[in-house]
Amino acid sequence: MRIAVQLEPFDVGAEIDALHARNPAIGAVVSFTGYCRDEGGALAALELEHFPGMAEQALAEIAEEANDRWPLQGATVIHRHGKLAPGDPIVLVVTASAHRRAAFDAADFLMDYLKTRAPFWKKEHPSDGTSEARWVNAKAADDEDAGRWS
Amino acid sequence: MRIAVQLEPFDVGAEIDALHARNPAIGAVVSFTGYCRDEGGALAALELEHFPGMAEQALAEIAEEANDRWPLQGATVIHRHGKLAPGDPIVLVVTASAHRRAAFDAADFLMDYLKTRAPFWKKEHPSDGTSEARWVNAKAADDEDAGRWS
Amino acid sequence: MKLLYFAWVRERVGTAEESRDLPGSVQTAGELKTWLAGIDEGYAYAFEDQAIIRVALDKKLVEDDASLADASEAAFFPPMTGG
Amino acid sequence: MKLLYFAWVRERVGTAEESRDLPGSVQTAGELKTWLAGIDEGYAYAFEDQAIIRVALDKKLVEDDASLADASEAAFFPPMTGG
Repeated sequence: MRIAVQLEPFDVGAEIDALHARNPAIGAVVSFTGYCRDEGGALAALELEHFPGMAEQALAEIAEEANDRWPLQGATVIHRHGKLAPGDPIVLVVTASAHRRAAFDAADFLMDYLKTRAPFWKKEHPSDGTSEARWVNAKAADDEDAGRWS
Repeated sequence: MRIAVQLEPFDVGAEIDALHARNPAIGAVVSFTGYCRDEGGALAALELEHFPGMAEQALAEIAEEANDRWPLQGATVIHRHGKLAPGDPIVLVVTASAHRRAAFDAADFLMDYLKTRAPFWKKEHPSDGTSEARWVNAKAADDEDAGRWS
Repeated sequence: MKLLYFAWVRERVGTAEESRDLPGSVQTAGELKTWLAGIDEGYAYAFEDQAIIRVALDKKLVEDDASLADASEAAFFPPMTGG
Repeated sequence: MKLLYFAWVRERVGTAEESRDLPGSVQTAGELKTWLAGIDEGYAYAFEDQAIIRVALDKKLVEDDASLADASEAAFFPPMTGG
């Protein structure tokens, strides 16, 4: 399990290669990369606040739970914080397993759980320069997605 | 849609970056990489036969179908042929969408359909050096997986 | 007790971190929310919809009925919006 | 008609590609399988379980009742095992 909470961007290809590491028991690697969208031009920047210490701990717990539920050969979860621009990568989840079903489901689960359980908060800075920055509201759909796994 | 059938390895990170291409409408990119396993040391090599012309066409049709079913910003499907060693990458699917659900489902669908509809056949070369190479049998589970989407 | 606030809870209370002596009557995470809501207008605004405010004791998410007995730090924040 | 064979179908018939004149009675993909099965022992072995052999006419997967009328090429192969 590799868990990181960082300001810097991450290298998706390097993370996938590092997780696979030519381990010949791995048949399937799934990655999910979440990017900052520009909301049709309305967004200038996204600010990501986090709870240092708890964020790493929450991501590690979620990864452990995925590891208990599926036969994984490994998993990587990286979440950025700080100020991001449209097009910037925000979050990366990579899962490795012998078979594709476990790798897909574990990555899907990690993203659903991370959205509702990891202490990160997004604030949107609009591009019109006049309206105030505003905190993103949690979506009921995210709670429903997380509920799929219980 | 980028479709390729090739002997050469592919670069997962470069393919993901090329598909995202800092398009600020994309919020989610999912990749699936399938690798050659060594089956606990029993496998020396995997030979992948394909039907040239039809393979590319079948992958393009499957990608079009994914594009019709989900709101994708793009998709990449690369399948290798020829002789592969344990640890080598075989197949890559990458999907991009505004939201994670569409990207996950489309990648999952592409893999399920590709397994049962793209003209590739695997032959396993055992590592014991005496037993004969043998064709991999199609799995009933793969047909069931493909049936999930109809 | 060490108290931490994040996102709009932090903005409304006007501080990210503080230390407060709690009255003996405040025994649970939920009671602490109610007590904080009475401090001033900013706290009242931050905790106006107490049910949606999440609490972590020593960096572990807890429910409102969790006991504060063994906790040295309580953090308050809105529902998470990461990922 | 141009005929192509792949994987163990190719190995059993002993060729990857050939051209054959079909009798007028062979009108569908399924009838072509039956006719090929009668050529010799290798073809009989390749088509011993006709139902599982897949057919593509001009590189499109078809069912056994598909007409050969407009096809210039027929390909025969086992269930796919790619991915």
